[in-house]
Amino acid sequence: MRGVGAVGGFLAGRVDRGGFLAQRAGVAGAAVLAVAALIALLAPLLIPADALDVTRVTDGAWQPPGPGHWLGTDHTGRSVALLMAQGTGTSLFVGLTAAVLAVGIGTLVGILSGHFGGLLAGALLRVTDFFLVLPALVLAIALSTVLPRGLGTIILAIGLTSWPSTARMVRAQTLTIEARPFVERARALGGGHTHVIGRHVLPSVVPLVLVNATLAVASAIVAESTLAFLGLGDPTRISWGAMLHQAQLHGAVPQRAWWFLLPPGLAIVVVVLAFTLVGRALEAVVTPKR
Amino acid sequence: MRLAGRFGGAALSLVMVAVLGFFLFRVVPGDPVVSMTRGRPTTAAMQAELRAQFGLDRPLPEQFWNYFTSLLQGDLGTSFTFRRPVADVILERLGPTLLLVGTATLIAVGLGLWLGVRAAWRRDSGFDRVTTGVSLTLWAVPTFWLGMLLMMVTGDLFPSRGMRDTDTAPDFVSQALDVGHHLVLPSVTLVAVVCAEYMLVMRSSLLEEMHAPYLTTARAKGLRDDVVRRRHAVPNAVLPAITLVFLRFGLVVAGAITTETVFSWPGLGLLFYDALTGPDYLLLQGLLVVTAGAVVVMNLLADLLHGVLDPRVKVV
Amino acid sequence: MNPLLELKNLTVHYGPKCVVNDVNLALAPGQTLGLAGESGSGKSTVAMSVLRLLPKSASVTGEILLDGDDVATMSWGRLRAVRWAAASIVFQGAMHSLNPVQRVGDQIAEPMRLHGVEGNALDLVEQVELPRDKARAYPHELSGGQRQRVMIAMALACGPRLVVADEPTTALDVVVQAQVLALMTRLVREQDLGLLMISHDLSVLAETCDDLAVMHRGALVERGRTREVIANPRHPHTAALTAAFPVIGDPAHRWAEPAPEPEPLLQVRDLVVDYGRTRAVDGVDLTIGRGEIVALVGQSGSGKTTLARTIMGLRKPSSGRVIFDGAEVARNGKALKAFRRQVQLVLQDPSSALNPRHRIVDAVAEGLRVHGIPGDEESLVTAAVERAELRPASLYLQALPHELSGGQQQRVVIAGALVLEPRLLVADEPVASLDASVRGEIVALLLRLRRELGLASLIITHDLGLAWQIADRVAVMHQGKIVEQGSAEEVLLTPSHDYTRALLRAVPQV
Amino acid sequence: MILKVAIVQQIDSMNPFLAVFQSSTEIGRLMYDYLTAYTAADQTVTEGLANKWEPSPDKLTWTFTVPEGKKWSDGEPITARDVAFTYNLMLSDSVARTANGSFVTNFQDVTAPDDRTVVIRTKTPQVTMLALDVPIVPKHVWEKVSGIKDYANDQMPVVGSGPFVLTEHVAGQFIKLKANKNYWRGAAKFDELHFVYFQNSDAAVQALGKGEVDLVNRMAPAQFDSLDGKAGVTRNKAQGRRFTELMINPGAQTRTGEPIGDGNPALKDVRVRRAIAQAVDLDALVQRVNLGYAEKGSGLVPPVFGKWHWQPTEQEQRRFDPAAANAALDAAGFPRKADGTRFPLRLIGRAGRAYDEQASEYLKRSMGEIGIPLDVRLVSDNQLNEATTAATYDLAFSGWATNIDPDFILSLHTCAQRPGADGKGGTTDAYFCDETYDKLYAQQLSEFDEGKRVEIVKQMQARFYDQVPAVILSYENALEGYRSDHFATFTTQPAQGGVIMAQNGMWGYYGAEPAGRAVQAQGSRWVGLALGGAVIAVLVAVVVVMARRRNATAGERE
Repeated sequence: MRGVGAVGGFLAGRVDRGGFLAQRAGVAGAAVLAVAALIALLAPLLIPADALDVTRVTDGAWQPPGPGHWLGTDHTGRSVALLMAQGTGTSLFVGLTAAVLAVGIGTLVGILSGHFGGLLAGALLRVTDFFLVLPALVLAIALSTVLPRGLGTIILAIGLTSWPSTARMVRAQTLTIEARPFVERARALGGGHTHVIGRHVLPSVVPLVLVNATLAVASAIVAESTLAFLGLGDPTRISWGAMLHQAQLHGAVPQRAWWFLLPPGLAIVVVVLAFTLVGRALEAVVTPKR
Repeated sequence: MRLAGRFGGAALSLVMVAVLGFFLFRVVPGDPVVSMTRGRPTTAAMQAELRAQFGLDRPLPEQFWNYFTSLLQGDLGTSFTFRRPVADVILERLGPTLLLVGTATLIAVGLGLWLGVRAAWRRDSGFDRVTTGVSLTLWAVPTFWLGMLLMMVTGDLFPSRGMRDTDTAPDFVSQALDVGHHLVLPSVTLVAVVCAEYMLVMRSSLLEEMHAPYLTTARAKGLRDDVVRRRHAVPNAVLPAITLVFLRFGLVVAGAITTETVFSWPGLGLLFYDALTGPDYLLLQGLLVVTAGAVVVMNLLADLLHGVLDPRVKVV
Repeated sequence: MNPLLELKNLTVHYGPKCVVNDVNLALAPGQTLGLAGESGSGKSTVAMSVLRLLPKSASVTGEILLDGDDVATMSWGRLRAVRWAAASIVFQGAMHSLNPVQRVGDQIAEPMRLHGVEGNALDLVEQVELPRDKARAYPHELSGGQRQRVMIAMALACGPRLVVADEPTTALDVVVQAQVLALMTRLVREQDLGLLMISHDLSVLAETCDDLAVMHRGALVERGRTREVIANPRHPHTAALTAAFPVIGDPAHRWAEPAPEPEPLLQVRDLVVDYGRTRAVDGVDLTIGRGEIVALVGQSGSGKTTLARTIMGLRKPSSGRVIFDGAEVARNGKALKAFRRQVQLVLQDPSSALNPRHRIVDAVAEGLRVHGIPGDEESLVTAAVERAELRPASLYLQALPHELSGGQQQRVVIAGALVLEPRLLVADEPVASLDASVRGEIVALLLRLRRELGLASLIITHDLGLAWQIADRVAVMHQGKIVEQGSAEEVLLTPSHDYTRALLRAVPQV
Repeated sequence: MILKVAIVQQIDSMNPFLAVFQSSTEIGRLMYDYLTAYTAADQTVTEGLANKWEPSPDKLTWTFTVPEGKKWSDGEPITARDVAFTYNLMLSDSVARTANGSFVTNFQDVTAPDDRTVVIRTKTPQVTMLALDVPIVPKHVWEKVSGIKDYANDQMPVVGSGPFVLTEHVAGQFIKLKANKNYWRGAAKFDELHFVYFQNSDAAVQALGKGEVDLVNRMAPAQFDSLDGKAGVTRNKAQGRRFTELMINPGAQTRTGEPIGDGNPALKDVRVRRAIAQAVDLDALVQRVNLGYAEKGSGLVPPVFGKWHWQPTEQEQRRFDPAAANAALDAAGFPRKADGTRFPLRLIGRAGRAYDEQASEYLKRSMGEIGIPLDVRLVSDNQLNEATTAATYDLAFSGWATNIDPDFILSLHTCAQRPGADGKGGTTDAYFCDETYDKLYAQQLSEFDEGKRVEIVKQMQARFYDQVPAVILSYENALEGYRSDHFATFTTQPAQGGVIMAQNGMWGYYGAEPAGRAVQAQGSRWVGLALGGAVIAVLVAVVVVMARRRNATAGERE
């Protein structure tokens, strides 16, 4: 799993304000995501139930792109284009929920360990650092091997292994905020933990968390595809990663069935890139000017 | 004091790794002996015997104690699949992984840092836009897919699998050439993804330093622009970048698993995949402990290295 | 004689914004010129333009003649040869202007090697009165004063005829500042250097420079012999600048009215605070009377800020007591919260003391909300804001902090304190980060609040002038202990402790 | 000349006493002969190390003769003492029984009265005495081995009696064997045999296409199709030893009769099981899921073992008939409810196995048509094992590879194979327990007249078919491909429609004949190498040029 720190500037503590160009890329990314979301929402409504039922499809297997199925067919004769549309929902859903889970855990741990000192913070920091260095994918693989197979497991495996970078970032931001004189002023005014966290820390952490979540979705989608590729996905769902798994399982490469191999991978790249660009643009927007 | 703390922290992390490994793989419902003997003529008595042989018939706490004490002696248990000590199995697969990961990391670090420095120094130039764009795109590419794609595109130019051919002449040069030939695609795959990340890390790290006042000092002294960069900016910017490179070592491990799987590179990643399809829990556990342990140790090294490179950090 | 440096019609724009507007200035060899101005007046831009070190986004017109050569039109190669050899710069904030990962000796030697100048970095280190082995140190291993000395040594490395010093002592303590200034004065005199010194602090320039130029909003408004300019400022801005630096002992600068002997409001008894092994506050006794203004002065690191925090209950004392209004202050719970309503904090940097996301009305009302004070929030806030002299309040309430000037921000902070109707104000360097022209207004405001509301204040400052200006009583803190306290006149005019005398000696005299 | 074979499965061990995986035992067969062998042509028993055998009249004592002249690969003669040593090692050392222990459990003792004679006494008459698939190891090597458990058998070259000698093994990469010049049937017609490890059959198929390997098996139907018409490649569609079944939980019980698991009670009714079987369209599965590369399932023994294979007669045959199945379910007392369903069932299969993933879709639809909503769960191998062992399934996919002698596959369905009272120690396949079946099983075990035994075995299969604890779905074809430009012919077993790899013997490899003048397609490889070199050269040149350019222009840039 990729750390979101690289594409964002968080771990380096800096922010890359790309100016107009980055914003424009962000807008393009957002447009791509809007289209993807639309496809994801409409696909279940528009695709006839029979079209993706292997027992009912009538087209031949491994048909190259042509009239009727403009992205060709897979090993069972299903239309790759329809599979792609159907898979959009799963990939986005897993990416979003896993990212929300990861960022939620990360934010909680980050604020707690940043705000409170003492043993709790020490322990949380230790655990965070521990999970931060662990190869997240290895851990996610281990988790999805031992848990029952399914979408929930994938989400859990990704969510539980990719929170530490958020926690680190939120903790750093919490510490920065808490070192600010206005927090001291709030304390001097008599504000307690709830006041300081609720009025000062949380509001200034939220924008960064938002950015982080956007980038986390990107990395979660890649992670999902990797787990699915390794055969750890939910076999009853169509996702882009699962399609690539099928492509490999059924010999798309020796068949030279590029139409079954290219689209899911490209879709992943485009959507992940879109999330990344949106994340970077958001980052530039939310970061207060120096 | 601080040094002791570092080592203590690393030791604690290693213990946590061990505990994690055990519970993760013992939480599983499932009888490894059954999967081990599937499709073979077996009797109940033989199964019981195997169970005893692998110590699976004892209570969980006792299993953990045995596991932990033997772990301290470097004994990771016996692989269900290979009927051999896990440690041996892992050890013999270490070489190819080190070769692949080492080559890829060296190239990725060198290339990534170089590109990152150039892009940041000429920020918003064409070079910067192109490299950053390419890196962001590569960052979005699933490693395995890139591998499959490369394999499809290059066709017959490179071998599709493994580390060497079986019929290569035994002399060193032929063997080395053969290994190098096999190494091309896997390392290109791994480099592409890892390098992108390093480039982005280095770029933002240097951008961070770009407006540092000491660079103005250096310019005021009359230093040439590239000397300012080489002698002043990069030595400062590379420190956090190196730390991040080490911190992202997990990424390389993850990349190695998928890359080795796609190219049948006979290293730890492939072993991981094999253990996964078993699943061979003791082997998985051993691999988790070893890779996580390696990452922990790498981080300790990075810490120490940072202490040596950066005078501001006092290690001792 | 040709001037060493001559600026002709120098104008610098950043985009549409003009930061330096048609500046003409000449400096003869061996001459020392001080360039004064508030933040944003364009003085640093002038300094940087001398070696063409402005960022690319700056567009420069006019001539910058260094020894008759125009820096603005030189080839890069020629420019590099001129840099440091003809003129060098002592940058402000030496911590960041030195490469943190290179030994300072190497950094001093670097320009010498580059320009092929004979010499020895070690000798330079010695010249700036540092031990020779400090050459092997890294910047972070040196104190602020030592780093500044390194910067000076570096500036002298290639034997330039002109040294530009940009706020060379700003971050330094009074005592250290005096030492560094003395060093610079000595070296400039000994080596017959031209010196262009830039500072916001007139007293610093008065100490060092024969001539003085004053900048205001990018333009040069006054130029002349230092003494004359200070004695008879012709431009109102110069007048404001000179007025802002009170002269200790000058009754005109003493604004505090004599107050009757008050009864005690806050008493600190034998207070000890430890940071790990170091003892930051070491057995302090201090009393503040009702409506009394007490100044706590001392160098940085003397423990004065820690003392203030501990009084506020923001930090737990290791031992000792704080008694407020006859009752010991609780260390936690409701009682502490109630105490905090009575005692309010005003911080040094108003821009960071306000949450940039909170509107002024929220910032001021924060205390009301924390304490759940009943009543019409809006009218309470309006009253407090107007009391802090932001009138009419409606103009400011919906603004965000960055839309206000520094002085206005500080008033908002004060309003946020006033809204709770406190009885004691603890102000930590309340004017240190404000421009000279604003600082007088804030001082006046604090005094007016005392007069009108009977508000007592504990002013923490390194600035003896401020203490003279405002305080009824002065306490001098040194290494965690209060070494002397008494009425302002007693302490500042007839000091009894050596340390107080040293502090007073270090204050630059206009 | 080298024969390069792709293997996809792991090698677990080179120690024949420990090697369990099919791939390892197959290589074991090349290294060590068994006491007896099966012919390539029709899989009948033929000479192995022993060339004569004779049971005593009470069938309890078997005498095998090891003829003179056979040699180990190191030149030592092969004697009866080696055979006795091997069996006795397994009798005395439990670890040595790991892989092949089941063959010797019924042995009383094994002796070698002289160098030529082996005498085996069994506790009860054993019908499989000529199907002892136990590699015989050289006594002079193995008697020095102290612990079987830790012995990797990696003293290269490994002394053996088979047609090939193991010379190198690099874990996860390859295994190299050389032709055994001392092999008693004569040395193989080529020099070396290399097994190259592949991560998945996809990669293996690609390598075959490129000529990197010469022989690949276990192809998926699509991969097999992809090789159609490929120059230099010949495909071999063979009858396989495997079958795939759909298990129907018949109300699982332990050996002591306690119910176990949570199978749907409706399935205890044989009429329900029959109805389910009747609703499954086996032809469609073969056509759509196996892409035609399989035969429709019937009995427990696949048609490749023609003698033992059973086909239902016209009246026994259960034809695909959803209407009849619906009627049968109505009659059995499971009418459709208001929502049109009768009762729900779970179907469990293995995730990542293409067959399960696809066939479950078809079954979902078929069951839907008889009012049974299916909840399909595809899980990991281990979880599937767990579910089938604990009987926590209604329907489940399973599959077995069968041996020439049907005893083992038949034994799986006897009552005694069910787990003990604690739910452990079971090796049953489908929790079948049927008095008639068990009686027949005991009969065939002591029936030494092969004709009669075949009859009994067929009766058993008929009974199994009738009671349907599992529906045999299909016998999958073994899909293989080889470089016919490198190797002209391979020996298949059986001769007609047989397999090259995964035989009951070593004929496939041993009998391979190199093509006249094999041209190794090495050309492209050098192109790749040259290309790599060129890329590096260009890179170096670019770096040099840039460095120079920078030095030249740096003076005027900032």
